[in-house]
Amino acid sequence: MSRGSPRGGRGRGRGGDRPMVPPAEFRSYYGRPIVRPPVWHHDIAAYLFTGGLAAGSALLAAGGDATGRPALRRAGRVTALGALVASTYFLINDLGRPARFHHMLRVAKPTSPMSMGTWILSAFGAAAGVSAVAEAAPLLPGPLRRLLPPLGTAGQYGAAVLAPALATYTAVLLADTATPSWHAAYPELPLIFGGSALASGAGVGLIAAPPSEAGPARRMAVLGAAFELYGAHRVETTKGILSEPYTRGRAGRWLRAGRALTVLGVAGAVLGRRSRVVSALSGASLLAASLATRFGVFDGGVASAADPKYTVIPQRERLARRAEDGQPVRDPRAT
Amino acid sequence: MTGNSLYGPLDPAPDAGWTDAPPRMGFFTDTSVCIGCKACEVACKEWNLVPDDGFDLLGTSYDNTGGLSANSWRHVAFIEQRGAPHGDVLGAAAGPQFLGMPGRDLPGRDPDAPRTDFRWLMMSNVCKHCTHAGCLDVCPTGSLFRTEFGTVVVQEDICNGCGYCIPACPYGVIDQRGDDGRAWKCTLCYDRIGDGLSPACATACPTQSIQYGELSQLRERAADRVAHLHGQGVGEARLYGHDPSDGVGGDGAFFLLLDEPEVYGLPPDPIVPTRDLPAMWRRAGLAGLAMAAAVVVSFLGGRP
Amino acid sequence: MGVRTWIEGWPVYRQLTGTDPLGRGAAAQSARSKGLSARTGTVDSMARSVCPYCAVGCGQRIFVTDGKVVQIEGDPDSPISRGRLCPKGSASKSLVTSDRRQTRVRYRRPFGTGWEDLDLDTAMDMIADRVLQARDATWEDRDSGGRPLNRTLGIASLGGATLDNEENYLIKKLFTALGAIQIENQARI
Amino acid sequence: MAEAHPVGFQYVVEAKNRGARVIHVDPRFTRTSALAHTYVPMRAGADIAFLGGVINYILANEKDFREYVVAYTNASMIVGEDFQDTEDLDGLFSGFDPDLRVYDQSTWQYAGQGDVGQPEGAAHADRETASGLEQESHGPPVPADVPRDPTLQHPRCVYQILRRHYARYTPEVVERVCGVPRDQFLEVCAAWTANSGRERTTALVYSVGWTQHSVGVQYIRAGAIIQLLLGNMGRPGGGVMALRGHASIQGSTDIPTLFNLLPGYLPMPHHRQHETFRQWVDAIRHPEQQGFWANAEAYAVSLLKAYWGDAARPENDWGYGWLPRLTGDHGTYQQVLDMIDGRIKGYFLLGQNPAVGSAHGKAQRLGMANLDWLVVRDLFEIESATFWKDGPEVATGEIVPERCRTEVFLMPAASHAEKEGTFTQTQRLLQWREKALDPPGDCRSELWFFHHLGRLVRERLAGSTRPRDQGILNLTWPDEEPSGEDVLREINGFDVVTGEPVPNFTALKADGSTACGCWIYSGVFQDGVNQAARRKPGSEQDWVAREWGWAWPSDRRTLYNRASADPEGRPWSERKKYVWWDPDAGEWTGYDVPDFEKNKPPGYRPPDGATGVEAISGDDAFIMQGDGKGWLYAPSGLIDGPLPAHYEPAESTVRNPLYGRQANPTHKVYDRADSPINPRSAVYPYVFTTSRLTEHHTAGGMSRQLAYLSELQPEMFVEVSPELATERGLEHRGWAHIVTTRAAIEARVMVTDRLRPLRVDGRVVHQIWLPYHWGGQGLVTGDSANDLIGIALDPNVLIQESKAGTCDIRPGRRPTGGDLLAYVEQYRRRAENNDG
Repeated sequence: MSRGSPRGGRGRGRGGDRPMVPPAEFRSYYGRPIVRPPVWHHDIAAYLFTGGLAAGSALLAAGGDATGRPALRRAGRVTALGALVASTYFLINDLGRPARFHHMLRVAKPTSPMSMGTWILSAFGAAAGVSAVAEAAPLLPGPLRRLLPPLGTAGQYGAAVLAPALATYTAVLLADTATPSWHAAYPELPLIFGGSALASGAGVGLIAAPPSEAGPARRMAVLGAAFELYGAHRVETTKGILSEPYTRGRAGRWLRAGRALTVLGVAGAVLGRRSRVVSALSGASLLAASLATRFGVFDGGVASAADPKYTVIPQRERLARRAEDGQPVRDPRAT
Repeated sequence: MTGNSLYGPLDPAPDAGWTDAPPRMGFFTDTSVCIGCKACEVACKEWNLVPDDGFDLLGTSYDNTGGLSANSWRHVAFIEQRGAPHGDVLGAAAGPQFLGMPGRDLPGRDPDAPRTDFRWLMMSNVCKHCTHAGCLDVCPTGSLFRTEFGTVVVQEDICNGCGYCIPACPYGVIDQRGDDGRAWKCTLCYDRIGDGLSPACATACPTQSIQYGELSQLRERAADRVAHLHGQGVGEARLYGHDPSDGVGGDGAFFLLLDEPEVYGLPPDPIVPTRDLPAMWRRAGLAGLAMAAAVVVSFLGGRP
Repeated sequence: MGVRTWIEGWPVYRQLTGTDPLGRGAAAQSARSKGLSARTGTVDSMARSVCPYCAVGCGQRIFVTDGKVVQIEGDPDSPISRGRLCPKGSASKSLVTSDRRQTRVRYRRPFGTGWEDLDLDTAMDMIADRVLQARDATWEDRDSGGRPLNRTLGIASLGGATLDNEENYLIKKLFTALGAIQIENQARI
Repeated sequence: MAEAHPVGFQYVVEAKNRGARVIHVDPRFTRTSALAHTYVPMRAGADIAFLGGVINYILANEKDFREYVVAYTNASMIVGEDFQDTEDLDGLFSGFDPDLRVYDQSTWQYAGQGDVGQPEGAAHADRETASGLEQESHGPPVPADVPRDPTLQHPRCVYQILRRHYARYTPEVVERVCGVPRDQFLEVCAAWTANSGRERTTALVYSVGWTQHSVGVQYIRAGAIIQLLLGNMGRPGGGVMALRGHASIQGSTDIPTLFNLLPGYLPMPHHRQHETFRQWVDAIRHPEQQGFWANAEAYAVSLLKAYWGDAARPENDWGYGWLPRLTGDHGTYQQVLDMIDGRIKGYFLLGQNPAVGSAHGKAQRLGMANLDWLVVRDLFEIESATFWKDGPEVATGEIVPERCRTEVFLMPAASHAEKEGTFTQTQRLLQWREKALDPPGDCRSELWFFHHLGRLVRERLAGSTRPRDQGILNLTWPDEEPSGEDVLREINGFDVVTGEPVPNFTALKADGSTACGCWIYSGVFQDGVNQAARRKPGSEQDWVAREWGWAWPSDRRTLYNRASADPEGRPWSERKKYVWWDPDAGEWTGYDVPDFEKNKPPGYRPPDGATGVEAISGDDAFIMQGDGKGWLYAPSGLIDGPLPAHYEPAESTVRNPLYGRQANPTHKVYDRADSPINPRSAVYPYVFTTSRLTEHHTAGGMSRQLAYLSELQPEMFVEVSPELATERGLEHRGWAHIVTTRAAIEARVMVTDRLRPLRVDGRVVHQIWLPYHWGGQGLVTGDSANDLIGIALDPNVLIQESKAGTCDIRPGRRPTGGDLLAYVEQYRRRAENNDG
């Protein structure tokens, strides 16, 4: 039986001992967490955003280039590189031993989303880097000026091919943990993150491109937002008690803000298509929405790990279900 | 590598490429004889040169360690308990558990009514050295690796402190050391067992609550012990983490408990997150395809 | 190190070519890990000792390398402790190697407000002088009835339960010969 | 036991796994209770009532092991006609002197021995000199040849006296006095008796908190009576086992750094009782007494030869004249009060920390602040070395550094790893420690320190002709620093001509041909081999493991093991065989060294007039007792009575429900204003007791300095029941302070069900528990529980009552500075005026 706050702080009044009404009865060890909340700082939440932004931008660049929209291409390429650099910074900054960043390339582990992600990011980085540098070709001396554009194009398409992986592997990265609300959300998280990446890429397009080129960005915004909103709705409503952390506290505020900004951004993108200013604001709104969504998902997971009820109750329910189904309490299941 | 590489019963060392692996080694921690002396905590620190964990009176019975952490690789839990343990699967009607913060409303406050049902449970917790170890699976550097003994070890010369292992552990064991940045946990004294010695904690344990040995033998011994205790009327004795068909493929360090796992701070039904990894990758792939399709539609579709 | 060795040492290469394609075991082992061994196996000397805390008398093995205690653990040969130690006994290495240990003589002069340094030999001389002064100042030859007393009540001592028998023997012998009788230890407490 | 001796507890766990039943009786639920089958909470200080109840149960139900009791105890002995019991005198035995508050023990003697009474004043001198301690190795003197009634029917036989004495200790009385429910008490009695007899034995284990009572010796006597009645002494799996708390506290009692003893429990001479060598020796050996003590002259002469070598000659009584003399109580508490009074100039502290570890901490520190000089030898900068700069009295203004004259030498000591030598552990086993490395810096062993101190003193006195200096100048004291083994050889004893080690104490001579530093340790260097250094692995030996270390006396692992066989020398049962008579070989044999003359047959009966060893009968299993019997009733040797009787602790919250006498009538207090005792008053309504935590050691000098131990129990705390917390408004993890007439200390509150209120004599008694490990130095610091405790001493051994006291507890921190003194004073005044 949990009795609310496990440990009285110093100088707490009598009222502090009064148990809160627990949502469900469960037992725990002095209310201490069972799984450990991630030690990551918001660097990682920011990385989720910048990684998605890089992916969305790369797709934007490729689409723009392929359909003859140079502004989208340019903005996409530059943003992809910028977001990638930011991503790398966030990733390294969050390491306990930043000087050992290169150890990430020691192994290539399919069981580790972070290992896979590192390889994806590396390949993406190379491709996006080349394609962004190629934008500067006109400023460069002769041979480079001639050589770079085709390389840039190749890099651009290479990056675009990798972009969906870059955008969605982070969802697997979060889901492949014991953090209850992350793991429970694994079917939807990739869709949310993919959608969010598209929306943020679209946001870049809306900011950077003239209305004449911005049509695809608007459509990307609508589709991305649809993925994101649908996924988030599922996560917030179908995970039983594990949906709760996404609707409460800081995570709930982030996600609500993200939803509002998404709706605002999409509405602006669709309705304000003739105004460069409205479009740019809509783009900014979409970028902010993407950021808020990632922070919300991040915080929701952290909150679910910090309270043992999110570990104990679902596991107890699972055991009870198995017992009801007459299955052995442990069901061996091969992959 | 076999079909059960991610989930299900498995001998993990051969699966991890150890061709002539010795028998799998592990811990059996029998809490029915634990006296809560904490020799395991100290012996571990003396051998592994683990820093102290701070000087805080936690008020959680005699537990001032709090839990396993980067600086505590063994942790002795203390549970002061009145009322008989309940076997309910859900634990919904579990008996009152004294949390160290007595309210004013606990029953039986009448000094004329002797308390005969009081229990003080103690349990030395440790890394489980899972057959399917979430921490190991997700480690991006190969710092965490499966040893030839089937144990799971962080290589301090490799770890770059990415922190991914920490939320990946279904038991909340592995942790980052703040001033050091790297992840730390029990190594099952990899350096000692390689030389045929027992781990420091098991060596010190005065009552043999912590037993080290070949996992297969420990499992047999544990089963006998449970039967023995049941014969002595200790019906609440049960094993935890011994079953190779559980959610982590069985623990390399398993326990005999006298109450439900969550009472000791253990998850009642842990599952390695990686069990669902193939499904996750599939979902990610679908989402990626959806993204690509969305981009194609966006660029090739008509003007909205 | 040649490129070839470097490549072959690269775990990804070992994953691709060895028995551990998932990179979770043999392929990921570092050279340091491969070379690990128990430090008790490489010591200069090992002394067989007894725990200094309570009176159970658990056997200890004290491992020394380069003049430093590198490990103290239970002696499995002891029929008393069978190799086991409690938390205090397990902390013996910290006790012996603690940097909080006092390793220099400290001196506080009368009415002083802080410690001063003092040479060990000087301290011994000063203590010997003070013992004799106190003894002479308080010497009692006989009681009021003329019976011998042959003693001093000016000197007292407390301690012994943590010391060796041989030490207690010398302490009692010396103090008795000096006529000091107020010699006590924890057994009175 | 699990709490303070975890490694020893492995055997309890093992026994439990094999089916043994474990019962734990303690005021507080501990780690031991957690593993016991039955936990019995009881009121601190009521143990004799509980044990007396068990004795009554045994006798009333005739559950005693009769054959054993008749053969090996003094149950059948007939006591003199003048003896009167507490039953007759409302809590007093006959012979009480109300002025001196001691007994004339003459009337306690066996019948026909009345004239063997004590000289006048002897009992008082015995109390002052804690003579009870001498009996650690042997019983007090009684003559042999006592009238007996083997049918145990004689009204004055010990058995019947015991019956009458304990008849009032009924289960109802036990419940009333101890707060133990009747049913639970009877459950313990039934289990204890059912598990004793031919086939089974029960072990009684106490930690030495039992000694820390104003009736401490009688606690242990009561336990011993039960074990004798049930036939559990001298047998495997039986016994009364004292779990001592320091690595060589047994050794420091055997080779005593104690004021009243010389090595091997020989008494320090008393100026009146032992004026001459002959008086001294005869007082030890009692010429007509039976048993090994008859050879005491050999032990005494050999000690003097060890001390003074060639200078010890028959014509100077072996140097007896150089021995200093006692005139009364020179114990540690008397010393402290003398320090306060300025009578003591210099003080050595050798690995001991009285500022935290001794009762009445304030007196300890004020005493040290009034010395000329203080030498502290320790591993760390302990509280006893720093009282002058940061002790609690500095905070209250009672010690001002600039006005404190004590000169302090803090001499760093060598650790156990940095020196060789023997510890004697709690079962009398000597174990040799090898030296692992040299001590760092100025750190030195006590062996080094005292050798050189002696050398320096002798150099300064060289050539002196003053009589007072001859003892020290003639002392055998080598110029070179001796090794530990050199000293151990001297302790073992040797032939003064050949220098060969003696094989054991029976080889010691009274003619000056042998020297021996401690007769009971004789044999530790048998065959010139350091027997204490034997280390044959336990796994290669049987369960007695005789080839590991060396036990005194003569390597006997279980004392009085003759009792493991029946009077005819046959094992009581196959299951419990240990030592037995082999008629074919004509010798005692078994797993252990027989604690008996090897070739004396069970049927041997001494000739008339025999004395000494010859007088020991073939069935006198308790060979060191004057009559060869285990004493249910002690006709002499105890200051406070021949039988344990329940008295309340010196500080108690209840009236003694059993007798008109409230506390032990003979217990010792120092009647002075700075050594007060709480009156029974509503101002101090609660009982408190103290003990150890697994994670710390004594005064904390060896644990609060270490991070790995400090983190495990980082703060001083006080345990209270939820009921008391409610009554006093105490918050879990909040602060509280505890007050006695001597001090107020603060601690964090641990509210726990492990403490519970008891119903005693119709009202609720709340008990409080405190660990005593904290002080002002170290990684973790806190107030010292010993500051609360008063100086009320057991009369037999002068050990303080620190396991039962009265106090008040209040929420919040204590006052500081001068306010603290006023606060405690105000409590004292309220108690005096009794306006609780």
